[in-house]
Amino acid sequence: MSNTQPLLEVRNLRVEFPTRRGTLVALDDVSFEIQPGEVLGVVGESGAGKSMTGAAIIGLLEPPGRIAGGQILLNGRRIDNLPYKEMRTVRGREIGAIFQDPLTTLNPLYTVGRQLVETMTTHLPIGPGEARKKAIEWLELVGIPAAAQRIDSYPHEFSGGMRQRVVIALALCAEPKLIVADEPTTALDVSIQAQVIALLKTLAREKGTSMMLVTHDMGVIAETADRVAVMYAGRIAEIGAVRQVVKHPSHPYTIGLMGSIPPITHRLERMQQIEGSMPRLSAIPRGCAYNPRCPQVFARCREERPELTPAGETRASCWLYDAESEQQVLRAGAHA
Amino acid sequence: MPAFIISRVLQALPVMLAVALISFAMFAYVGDPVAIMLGQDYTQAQRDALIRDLGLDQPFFVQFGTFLLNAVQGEFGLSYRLSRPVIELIAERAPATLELALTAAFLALLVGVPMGIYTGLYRNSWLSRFFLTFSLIGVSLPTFLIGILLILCFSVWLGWLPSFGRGDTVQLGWWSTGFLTASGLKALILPSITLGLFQMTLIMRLVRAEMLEVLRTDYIKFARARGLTNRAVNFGHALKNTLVPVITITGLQLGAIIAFAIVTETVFQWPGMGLLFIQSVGAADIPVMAAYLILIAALFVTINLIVDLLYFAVDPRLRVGGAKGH
Amino acid sequence: MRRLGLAAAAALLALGIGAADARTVRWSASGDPNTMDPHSQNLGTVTMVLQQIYDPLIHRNADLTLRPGLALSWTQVEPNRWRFVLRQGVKFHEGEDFTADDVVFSITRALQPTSNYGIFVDSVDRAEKVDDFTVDVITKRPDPILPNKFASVYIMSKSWSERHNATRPQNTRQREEMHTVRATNGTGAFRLASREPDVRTVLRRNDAWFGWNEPGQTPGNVTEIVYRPIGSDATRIAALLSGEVDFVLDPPLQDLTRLRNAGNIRVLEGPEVRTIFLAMDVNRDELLYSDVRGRNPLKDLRVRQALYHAIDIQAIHRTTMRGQSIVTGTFFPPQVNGYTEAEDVRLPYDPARARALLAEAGFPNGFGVTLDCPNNRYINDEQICQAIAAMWTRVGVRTSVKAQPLGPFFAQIQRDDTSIYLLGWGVPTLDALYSFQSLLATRNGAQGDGIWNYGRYSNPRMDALVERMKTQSGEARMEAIREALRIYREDVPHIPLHHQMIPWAMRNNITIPHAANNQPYFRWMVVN
Amino acid sequence: MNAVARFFDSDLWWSFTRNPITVISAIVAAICIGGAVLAPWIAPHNPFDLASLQLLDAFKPPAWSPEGDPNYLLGTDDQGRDVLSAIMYGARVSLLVGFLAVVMSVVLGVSAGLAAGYLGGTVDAVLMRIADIKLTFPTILIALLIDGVTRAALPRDVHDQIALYVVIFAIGFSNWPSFARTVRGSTMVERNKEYVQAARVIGLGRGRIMVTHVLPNVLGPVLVIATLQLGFAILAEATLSFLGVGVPPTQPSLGTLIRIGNDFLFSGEWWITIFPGIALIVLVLSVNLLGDWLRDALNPKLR
Repeated sequence: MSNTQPLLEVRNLRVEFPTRRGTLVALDDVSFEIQPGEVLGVVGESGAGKSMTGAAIIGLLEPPGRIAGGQILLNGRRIDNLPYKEMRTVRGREIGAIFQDPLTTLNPLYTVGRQLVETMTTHLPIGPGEARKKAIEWLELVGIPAAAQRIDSYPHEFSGGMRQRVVIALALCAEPKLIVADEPTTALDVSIQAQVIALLKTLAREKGTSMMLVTHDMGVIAETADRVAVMYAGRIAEIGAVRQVVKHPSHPYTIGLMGSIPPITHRLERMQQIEGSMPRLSAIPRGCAYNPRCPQVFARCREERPELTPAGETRASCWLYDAESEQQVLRAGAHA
Repeated sequence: MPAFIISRVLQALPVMLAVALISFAMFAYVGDPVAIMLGQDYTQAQRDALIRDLGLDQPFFVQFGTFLLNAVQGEFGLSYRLSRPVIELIAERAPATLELALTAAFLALLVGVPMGIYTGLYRNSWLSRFFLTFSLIGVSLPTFLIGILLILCFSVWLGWLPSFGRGDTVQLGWWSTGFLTASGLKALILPSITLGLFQMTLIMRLVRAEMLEVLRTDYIKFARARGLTNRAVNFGHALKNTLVPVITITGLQLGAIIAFAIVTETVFQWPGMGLLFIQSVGAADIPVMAAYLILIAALFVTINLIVDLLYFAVDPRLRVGGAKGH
Repeated sequence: MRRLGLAAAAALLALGIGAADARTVRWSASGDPNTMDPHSQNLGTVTMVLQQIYDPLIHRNADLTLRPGLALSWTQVEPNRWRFVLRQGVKFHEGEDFTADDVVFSITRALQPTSNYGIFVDSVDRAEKVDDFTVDVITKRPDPILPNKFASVYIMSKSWSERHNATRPQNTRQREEMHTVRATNGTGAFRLASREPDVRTVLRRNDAWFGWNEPGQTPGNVTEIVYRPIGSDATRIAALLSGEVDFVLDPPLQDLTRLRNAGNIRVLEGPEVRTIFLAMDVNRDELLYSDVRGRNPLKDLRVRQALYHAIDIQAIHRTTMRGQSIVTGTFFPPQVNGYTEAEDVRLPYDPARARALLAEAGFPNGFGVTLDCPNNRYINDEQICQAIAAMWTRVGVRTSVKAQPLGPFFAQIQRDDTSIYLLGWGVPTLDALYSFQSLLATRNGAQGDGIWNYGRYSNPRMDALVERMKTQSGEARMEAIREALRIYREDVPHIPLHHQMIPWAMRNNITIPHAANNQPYFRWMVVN
Repeated sequence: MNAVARFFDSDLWWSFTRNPITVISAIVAAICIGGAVLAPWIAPHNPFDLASLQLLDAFKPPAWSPEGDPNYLLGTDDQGRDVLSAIMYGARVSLLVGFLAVVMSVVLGVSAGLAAGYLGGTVDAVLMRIADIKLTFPTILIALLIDGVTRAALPRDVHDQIALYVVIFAIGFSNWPSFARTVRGSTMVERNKEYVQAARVIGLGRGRIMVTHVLPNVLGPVLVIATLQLGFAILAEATLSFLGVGVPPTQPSLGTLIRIGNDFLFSGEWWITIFPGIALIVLVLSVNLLGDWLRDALNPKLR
């Protein structure tokens, strides 16, 4: 635990979707913080709630989803309950966002220059002329060749990797302190992924920007992140420093994930060795959500829901690390 | 750009040829023009002479070729019913229909687009629900009933607006316009509302659907994530993207408006091409019908071309596609 | 706007300028003339406009009696020769002097095969100029009613027609458009000021017209006539009610009550010289449109009588015609010379008798037949047919109505392609011959004989009587007409229904004499 | 769970019961359609039985007005026909035309769409070009044209006999491209999915793959378009009949009734035109409301 005030603090975040069959809990009791300059990786299978956590932070949950509990603090200021207009000044200016698919993230009808300029003039006290100069600088910074000419090109005139570089420029151009990057490389060619990640990492370091990097690519996390949060069925299963989580995972789910960590560029789906699949939000089992698949399941897991507790070098939400249940397990002789 | 236009024009040619063929077939084979022209009493010699006069003894393609050649020069012969050159009749009536159609289209766009944007942006406000209900009723009301009800209300009961005709017109060259006189403008109100209402609701629903579609896209989310103002997101980014399909449909709708003008013109006795067409149908006046068809087709093709060009102006993807040819 | 206009008019009055200088009447009917050529189309919609512009040699008063027109007098100087003495000092609208040459030219023009006015000159051999203001018309046979016919032959200017290459009536065959289709040059009370077909036709008063100060009828004060056709009944009535139109020639019957109750509208009722009847195919051995094979039930007098008995004409009169009809047992109205009240007797409405007659004729279960009917020619024509179909069906004659617009309807029946059809017959000559000759004479190729006899009724006695009507005059002729009427009643070649009434509707400030030929004589219209 | 139970458990049924306007419009549509289909059995009179028509009963106002006749709930027309019965029989014709026209559009459009989407290449290019051309011309004009040509080309009696089918064809023919487009799009997506590829691998014929695998997946959008098109088709028929070129007068549709009644609009006999007009609007409105709801309900993006 660091002593400085965290840049972002998420406390017991709960996101619900009201549907006709009752309320679905998409995120439940999610808590974590990001320190200034820190890169937090968030991993998990599709539907685990990674992207939704990001959306909740930038205040763009898709209706009818809504924050039903908990708090989000940016520099100690609550932002989860800000009115839309105030939140708008946070977005872009204080929290930048990068989306998954650069092909669809850019408005096809406007030049990249115009999109950069409008972002900067919205947030920064500069005029269009200066914004344009800075826009060219930003394009150069993200590695667009001949930026001065390309600034007047339309998105479809760029390749996928180049477009994602433009998106990165757009996310950073108003100099936010935090970037929420939602699977920034998933849609890109494998050969380009590494370049883009490297660019992100470099820029974040140079500008001192924190980053929440959502991905299901464990390799990317291992390369980039300082800490990592593993999500499962809307909750954080385990959180801790990357090295610890990778080398000494505590939660059975994480253990399953890390069972064999292949070299970078391999994706989570391919190395999925855990039997069964993640439950749907409408059918999350009682107790620990992972219990049907857990090789180390015991009675309590089916009854009570575990909280995040210190587990070795990391923190995990698993009854295995609860003092009380350790007794039970020992008694049951399951912990062999 | 010129390549694009040329390819579009080339694509339009078969359409025009097909329409011309239908018109010609109508002209040559439907309802025996010889019998119509000769009347009751005639000798075989008179009949043969007329067949020769009309060139009906020529091979099919020669006849069709002559027909096309004449059509290109605007020569469609004399109306059976009015014994006047068809092209002249149509030229007299075209301004009335075009002014009506343009006013109606303008009205439909002016009201329909904002209503569509509003209902797209504020899906759940009571005003949106009201607009939506209104639009459903609008789509469900047949044009002729709207016309009749408007006449009943505003002409007969209230006596505010004329129930028929164009009012006074001013001649500008060969174009007669009702835009320049008070009575002409007054006469335009009810028919253009009647004609425009259906299109207005259609456009409103279309804009709404497109708006919803666009608002769900990543680039709109990204624009919001960049912290742009609502105004910039909704009216800059979303609206411009919405406009692309709206332009197409609106273009097509303008064609529909001109066709639906037939109904409106019948109800309001509006002296346009539609009324001429219906009167010609009633009198089996084939030359007028054939010419109307060809001219309408030409009009539609032109509208389509304009729509394509507008597309070209709005959507940069097409510009590059056209220039680079991929 | 209108208020402004009134204010302006009031101001003019105050200044002592005669407001009578500008009296416009806005007039509407359902159809538009399809030509301005005075010898091309003999249609009511054409003559209602052209008779304002062109004068015939002989005019009619509103009660349809004859009065001098371009001719001051006419006499049958020989059996086959009529002499017309012409009016002097008359000028055409474009300034040409009116002379005998114009009369000879016009009669010759009406005789051309492309003219649709042949029925009015059917007996004419040729016209001869005697001097500048005397014309003789030589007929092929003695024609006592020539003046009646000549009230429909309009006089054009010879030099103007020649100048515009229009010496023959316009004909659709021509590929060149004729000048007379859109331009006029008459001598009449009004001149054509502008015309857009189907939209607007404007006539202006011809102050030089010779008839303004003639005795007989009170001259009118209309200076401008704006005619705008409105095809839709509802729209036309709406236009009258809302004050956009001053005069409607053909208000629908069902709207008369509403118009009368409107307060500012007057309905002028009057009979028309037109009789509505049903004619039957009494010629073929098997009907074209019936389920009876091998014989033609309509050839049996009893069947024709049965159909006659089955019609509840009073119900049609009250409901379908709303009282706007004169029930009749014959086929021309009292205004026509030759009308005989004693022969105007209907077979009574008696469905039981109808069934009995059908059984007697060998159709105890009736039969099926198609009734051909126009749907836009006569007043409530289709509705009449439908009502009759229901009445016939009730006595066993299962009737289906085939109603169509007048174009296809006439095209069909003129091919004799019908079993029973509804027809309305007007008599412009106001003489019985016109009806007998066209409707009942055997079609034999002679001009005018049986040309509208599509049931192919043929009775040698009738033909003989028609020949007598053509040439005889006086009591002998009346005798022939009366006998022919009796045969008509006994033979039942038609089932007569009623004489049409033709109400005109106008704003209260208008007076105009009602004319039974359905021609509005604007020269006698007064606008207050 | 059997099919019925599954239906009542489905999202579709749930969204249906939750929306009062939809329920009302469904009930209204059911009444309209039921009344029309069952007209020969439940209509109080048979307006086509000439023998039962009494001219003396003509122009009777609705039953609730002072001169009304309880025999004729909505009054009678100029021939003494019961307006209510005429509306029921008329709605029958209108619905028949609308329904068959839509069926024709669906068959044409779905076939064309499947062929274009699945076969691709030249077939696709040609079919879609035709659809483009067709979309250029408004329905009403195409229908007028087809009707006008057959009217002029065929003898009157023949035309009268087949007029109903000409109108159905005219309307059906002019509406198919919207189906073709949708189906083509869906087919192209489905074509590349694994199950279709798999079906191909196990050697199922192209036609069978399309019909058994692709078709079920495009039924949802087709159903939505069909419902909305039904409303348009009924309106198109009414418009044609109003212009006097629609169904023959021996089989009057609602449009024909309105045209006839229109003549009595100013004469005080308003019921002759107003009631068929209301019937037409109610019918089309309820069908459109259903179509609207169906579109929203079947379109997960909007939920």
